[in-house]
Amino acid sequence: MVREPTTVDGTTEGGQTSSEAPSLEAAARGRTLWRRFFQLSPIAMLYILGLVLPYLYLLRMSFNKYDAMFVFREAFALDNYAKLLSDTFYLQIVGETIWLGLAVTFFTLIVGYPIAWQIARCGPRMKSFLLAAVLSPLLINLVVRTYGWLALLGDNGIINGWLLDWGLVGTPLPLSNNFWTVVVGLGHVTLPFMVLSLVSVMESLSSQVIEAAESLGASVLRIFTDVVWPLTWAGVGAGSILVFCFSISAFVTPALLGGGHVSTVSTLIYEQFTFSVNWPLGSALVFVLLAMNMIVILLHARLFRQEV
Amino acid sequence: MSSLEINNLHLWYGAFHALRGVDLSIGEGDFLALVGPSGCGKTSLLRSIAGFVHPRKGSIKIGGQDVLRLKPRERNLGMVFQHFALFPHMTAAENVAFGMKCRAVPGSEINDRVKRALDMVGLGQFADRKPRQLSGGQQQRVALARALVIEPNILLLDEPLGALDKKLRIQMQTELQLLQKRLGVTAVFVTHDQEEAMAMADRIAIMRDGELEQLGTPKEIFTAPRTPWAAEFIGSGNVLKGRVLAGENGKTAIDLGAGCDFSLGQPPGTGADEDVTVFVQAEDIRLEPTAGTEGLEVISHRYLGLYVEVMANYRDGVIKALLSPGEAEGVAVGARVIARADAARCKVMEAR
Amino acid sequence: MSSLEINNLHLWYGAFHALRGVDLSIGEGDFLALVGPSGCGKTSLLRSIAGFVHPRKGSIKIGGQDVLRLKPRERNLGMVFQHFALFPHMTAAENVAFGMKCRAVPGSEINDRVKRALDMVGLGQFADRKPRQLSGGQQQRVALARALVIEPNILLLDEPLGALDKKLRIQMQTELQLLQKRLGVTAVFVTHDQEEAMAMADRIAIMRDGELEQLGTPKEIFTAPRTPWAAEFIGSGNVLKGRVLAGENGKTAIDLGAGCDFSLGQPPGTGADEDVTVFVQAEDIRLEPTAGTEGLEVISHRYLGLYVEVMANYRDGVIKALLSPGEAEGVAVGARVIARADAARCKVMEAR
Amino acid sequence: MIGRTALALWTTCTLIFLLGPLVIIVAGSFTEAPHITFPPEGFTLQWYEKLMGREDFLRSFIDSLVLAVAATVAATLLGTIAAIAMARENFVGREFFRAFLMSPLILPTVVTGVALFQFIRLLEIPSNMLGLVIGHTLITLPYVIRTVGAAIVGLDTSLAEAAESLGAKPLRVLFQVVMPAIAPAILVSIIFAFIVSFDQVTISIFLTGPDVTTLPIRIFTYIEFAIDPMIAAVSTLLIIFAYLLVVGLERAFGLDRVFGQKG
Amino acid sequence: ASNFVIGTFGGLYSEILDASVIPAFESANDVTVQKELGWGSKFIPKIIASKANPPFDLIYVNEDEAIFGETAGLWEPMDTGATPNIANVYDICKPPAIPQYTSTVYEFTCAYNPEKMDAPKSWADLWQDGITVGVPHISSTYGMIFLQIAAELNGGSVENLDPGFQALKDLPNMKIYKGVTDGFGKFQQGEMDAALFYRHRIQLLMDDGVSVAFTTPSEGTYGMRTGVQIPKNTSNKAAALDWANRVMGAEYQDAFVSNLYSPSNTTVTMDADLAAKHVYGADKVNSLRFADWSVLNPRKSELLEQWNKAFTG
Ligand SMILES: Nc1ncnc2c1ncn2[C@@H]1O[C@H](COP(=O)(O)OP(=O)(O)OP(=O)(O)O)[C@@H](O)[C@H]1O
Ligand SMILES: Nc1ncnc2c1ncn2[C@@H]1O[C@H](COP(=O)(O)OP(=O)(O)OP(=O)(O)O)[C@@H](O)[C@H]1O
Ligand SMILES: NCCCCNCCCN
Ligand SMILES: [Mg+2]
Ligand SMILES: [Mg+2]
Repeated sequence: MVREPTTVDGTTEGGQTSSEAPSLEAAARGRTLWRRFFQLSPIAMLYILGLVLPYLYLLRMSFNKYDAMFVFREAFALDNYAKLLSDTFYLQIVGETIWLGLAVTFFTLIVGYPIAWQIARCGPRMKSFLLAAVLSPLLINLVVRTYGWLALLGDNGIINGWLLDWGLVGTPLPLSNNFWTVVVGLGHVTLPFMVLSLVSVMESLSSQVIEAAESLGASVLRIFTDVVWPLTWAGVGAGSILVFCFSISAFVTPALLGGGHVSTVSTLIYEQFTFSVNWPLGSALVFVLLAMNMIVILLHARLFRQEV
Repeated sequence: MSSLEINNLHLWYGAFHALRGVDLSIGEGDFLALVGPSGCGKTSLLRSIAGFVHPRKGSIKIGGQDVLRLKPRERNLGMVFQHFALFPHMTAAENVAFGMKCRAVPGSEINDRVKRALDMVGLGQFADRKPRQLSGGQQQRVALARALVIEPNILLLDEPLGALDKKLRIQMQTELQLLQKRLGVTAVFVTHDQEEAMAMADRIAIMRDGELEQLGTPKEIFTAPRTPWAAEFIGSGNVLKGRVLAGENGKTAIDLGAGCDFSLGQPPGTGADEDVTVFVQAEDIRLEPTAGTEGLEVISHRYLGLYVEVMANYRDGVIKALLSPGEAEGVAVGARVIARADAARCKVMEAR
Repeated sequence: MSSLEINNLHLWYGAFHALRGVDLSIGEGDFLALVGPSGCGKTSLLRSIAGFVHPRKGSIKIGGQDVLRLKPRERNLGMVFQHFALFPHMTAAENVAFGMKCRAVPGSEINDRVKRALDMVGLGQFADRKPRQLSGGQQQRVALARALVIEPNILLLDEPLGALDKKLRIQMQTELQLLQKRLGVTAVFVTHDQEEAMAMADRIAIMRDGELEQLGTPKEIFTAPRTPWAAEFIGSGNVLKGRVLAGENGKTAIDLGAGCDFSLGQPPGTGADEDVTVFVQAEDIRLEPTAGTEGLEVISHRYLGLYVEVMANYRDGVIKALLSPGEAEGVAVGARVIARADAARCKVMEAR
Repeated sequence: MIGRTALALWTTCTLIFLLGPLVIIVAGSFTEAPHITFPPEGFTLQWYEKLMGREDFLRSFIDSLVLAVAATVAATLLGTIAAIAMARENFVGREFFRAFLMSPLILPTVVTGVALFQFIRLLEIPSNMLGLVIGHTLITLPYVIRTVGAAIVGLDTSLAEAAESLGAKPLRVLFQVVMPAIAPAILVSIIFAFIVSFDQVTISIFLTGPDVTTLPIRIFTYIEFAIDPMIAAVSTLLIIFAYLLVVGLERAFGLDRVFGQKG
Repeated sequence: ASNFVIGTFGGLYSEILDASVIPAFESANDVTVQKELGWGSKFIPKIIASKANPPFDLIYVNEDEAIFGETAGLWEPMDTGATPNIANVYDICKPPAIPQYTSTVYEFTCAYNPEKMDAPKSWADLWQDGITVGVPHISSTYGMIFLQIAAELNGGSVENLDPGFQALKDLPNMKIYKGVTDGFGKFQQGEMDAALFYRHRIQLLMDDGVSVAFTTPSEGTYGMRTGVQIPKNTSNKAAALDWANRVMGAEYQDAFVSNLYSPSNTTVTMDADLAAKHVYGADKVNSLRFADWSVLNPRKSELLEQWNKAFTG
């Protein structure tokens, strides 16, 4: 029924007048590209002005040398990069930062997916309530929010208080000041990003497709694994990149909830810029972070390639 | 494999009363065609049976068991959706395989059955295409294969062949019938193609405005529409308004107006001056040329392949006859004709 | 209002060659029906004309102007999509109004025209419904109204009436024709309903595997298929393989095998022992009962309303005849028959 | 049935998790003690009264509101257009460009703030507000691009085609067909952009100036050594604000209409 | 009236400025004061980023920042002639001891929970089992100071802080606190039993009835001075000097006394009750030790790295 195409690119087929020589299809593609170019130019402009040029200045800074006297000395040295790349400590922090980002991402995904589903499927009143509840952590100043966590999770905090009162534990559990406290604290603020990304995709999931699966005898679990999950994959992708990026660039929450034991590349950068005022090293760290994140984002793009 | 019994089914969409007391029963292994005008509730009925919408009143029994409380997946039915509802992220083969995976059919058997099902609908070489890479008709065939391959007890088919050309359609009809016979599955299918309904169905149900208008064998439906509306809907027939007259010699007849002479006697149970409706199929009408001006004027010829459909002005509407090309030549557009029909082929019904 | 000329159009989807050099030309105000098997490229052709896909080669001219470089909206055409593509967030009325808003038609006129268009498709009272609250056929009618109301130069209709019941369909056909006549719009429409194609089209184009198989008036297409394939696709006809024989008395004839006697003389341009294909429509075949066992065996009856379709075993396939119910009674299933046809009604073509 | 119950249970647990830390703050806003402690001591509205007298907090609230609205409008428009432009064609370097557009999210916002501040000084732009709007637009854009981008993947392309065939120009297609069809995602991205901007501390640290102090910066600099109950009161009001925002959106656009139109 | 932009602390500090300082200043100098709220760690990067055209006419700084700015050349040369109030300021609060116009003196005291332990006689007493010691994060003046104390206890010095790192690691139970708010909360909630902390904040906790007290260990305590500096190239130098002068004046410092900001001006008086809560009087002030920021400042980057390697990961 289907014949093999005589030629795939079509241009080598004989008998065509030369006026049609540049393939129409290619021309159409070219026009589209121009259109895309124009659509993307305002945003590109903003990025160039607001991000690229300022960061180029920082890039230049990252080749300067630190000088306690004058903040930095103009130079063109790779010292800062050499230091960062040769010292396993920094690589270890990079690794830990990524691990933190991943942990928070999985946390929000697991906690957030069911509630997103609930939001997508419930009535308008419940929807408003749940959305507001999900959003509310974001509206509280982060220092205040962190205080709330410490009050809950501290050695003498509310939860340990209950546990001790009920005799469930003899000594307070070390709920605060560790990596997992940071994960929970960051998960708390980033949950809205995951949930709402998922909701926005779930909302446009056609219920017919789910009906089709039901009619074919699919269990709830299978509808989830084989239909809903793959069709909300784009939402998982959007949510996870937002959560991941938010987590690895947060520095107040890790600093406070980590009890000083959790460092991320961002906390290092912040301290280098404001406390030790070592801008060359701080700038180099920025670009290490950038490189690392670009890799993560490109991997992410590969994992969540946009096709249905 | 199961009978289907529907009693006094009422469905509302918000304030809209979509099914208004549907009663329907289909025997085990029966093939029921559901026909009716657009928006009459066919899809709604199918979706009620499948369990996707929740009727407010009435009952649905499958194999004697009330299923209204069962989830769709517990009803063991296969459905072809009007808009296909293919899984967009799965290939054609994966779509077809899905239902078997749900039933934990072993992998090798799944592959076999998928291949056979896709071959059956002529899509063997499209197994790896995603739905959006398929044409409309190809998508519909994937939907059909997907519903059939699980060999359900009940098949609900919402215009399953609507996007197919005639040749393929007939091929698919044959396949469907073979399968249905082999499995003894009970099937309800919606179609707008009367030939299809006639050819495939054991029984035909005509729906109208959320109610069942008539249920019968194809022959019954075609030759003995129960109401003028059914007559009008199904046939390419003419539904004419007449009045019972006390004629000469004490005989009564039905007056159908000028130009229309069917020589109909008084139907039982009617009195003089009563309004009646006369149903006569277009192919049972003959148009005889007449010299005078009292006849009906022929206003159009429509070439339909086998036949010519000839319309003549009649009252404030038209009368329609299907003539052979030869006959049609005798009554060119503009000609004056008298319409005649055998009384035996006419059906007199109470007026609406 | 514009002619449409397509030359050597080639379209690829990735590595898949969907249109393989389509040539087609339609005069101003013509109504062209596009038919062909599922997946042959009808939608692809329409989408090329509309400008949604980009052919790699060839040209499309509307009113003499090459439009391949124009954007869809610059081509001033109306389209009904196979899957409707209604705007889900707009009501039926808003969907219909959309095109006029794009053309800056004044508000009051828009309201009028929307109302008229919706009334025309019988959806006056559904103006405020969202698409998902409409039945399949209702959605299709909204799509139709939306395309028609802007009174475009070219109308591209991809199975625009496929989801409608026969009655409504004929009504819509009439509306479409009236409108088309009034506006003089050039229309291309895809249909799987041959009657519809016959009834509405000035010309019919048959597509096959991305190519144009035949273009002609309905009558030409129906009575004189150019190729065996077209014959098989269009007709309810029989396509039989024969061989030219040197018969008795120096006369030649065509041998169609046992049980089939059409008394065909040697067609011009063929020699003895050459293979030919004979096309004969099912309604032109008569089945005569025969006593012996050398005839064909009747294997099925299919009641089609007007006719009975009778099939008889023939070689490794079947031969199909459309008989009147009376004739059909004479050849019950299991009976032996000889198939006959008037030589004049047969078309002899070169074998494939 | 089990699924439904489990889902409800999970939702409840998640709500407790979400609201737990907030309960402490809200409760703390009613305490009579000068610092918040849990459980609160006594009950008083004095901190709300005190807050009502704080003109600077009100001004900062308005500054933040103006800023958030401006950034949200800019980011939603630019981001939606960009997301749509990148959705279909596979142009060279698309993945790279996509990653580039995400970069404000992965760059430390403090540094972006410093860098942008430098640049703005260089251009001698006198208004800190402008710098803030640019900065906030930049950091909220990735949220818009990702959420809208995710929704576009699932969008039926034939809708835009239908609109084009009816003669719609690109802007009309965008505003009247594509955007409404992906309205849930756009609404979500508006919420994201607004809240990310409204709650933004780090980029604002360097971009705020004497003429504009956003609410988060006001709160941040107000806290000297302990979270005082007035800050708890501000936080409580902001939670109420979140709720009103969502309910307001619901009233204005009908979440139910915006969401779930494809049922 | 032209604008006069100051970078100042927020919260109560800024409220007091509004109430007691700005109106008089504005009318005396014919300027409109605009405040940008924050800390030296925010103002200084902004000044570095726009050296030629600084965004402030004057900023509030801590002593380490003042010294940093001095070496980095961020300040206008100090003009003691234009700021007569400097005469009444403790010597330790003015050049050459410190390159800033000082307003306030803080003390980092040894705070402890009397229910959990006896008053430490020496800083070394913090190294004992059964208590949790709060260690200030190094990214603060007092974090560096505590590190130095730990080093000195173990044979180190400002030049050799390694023993300090080791000592901090050797603490049986420790919790790092980051910032005053964090530390305050941790004391309040009983999360730490002893720590180096701002004396006046401990005073507040005591007033609130929290079980906490403070003491001066035998090695003594460190102090910290806060004041203002004038960025180079300011266009409002005269007004800036007037502000600097006021900052050192008794009138200004009086306004802050009730909130426990201890005066640098020797002429400020207060009653005995209040004085007991303050770093007050020449004896007290002169007993304070001060960190040598000219040594510590250049090592911040390196110390930060060493800290992170020691305590995180
Ligand atoms: N996006 C695509 N990618 C690859 N192949 C495609 C794509 N779209 C269509 N095709 C293939 O191109 C061929 C022509 O498709 P088209 O939709 O034009 O068929 P059609 O004639 O409209 O069929 P139908 O009557 O079933 O709608 C089909 O074989 C189809 O599988
Ligand atoms: N979700 C809904 N909300 C409101 N009304 C609806 C909804 N779905 C369908 N309807 C209405 O219910 C009636 C029956 O719809 P249904 O889809 O069952 O018709 P149908 O017989 O399948 O028609 P078609 O042949 O056109 O597909 C129609 O008038 C339709 O407008
Ligand atoms: N995160 C709150 C920081 C508070 C800083 N206060 C510094 C006080 C110096 N006197
Ligand atoms: Mg339907
Ligand atoms: Mg098609």
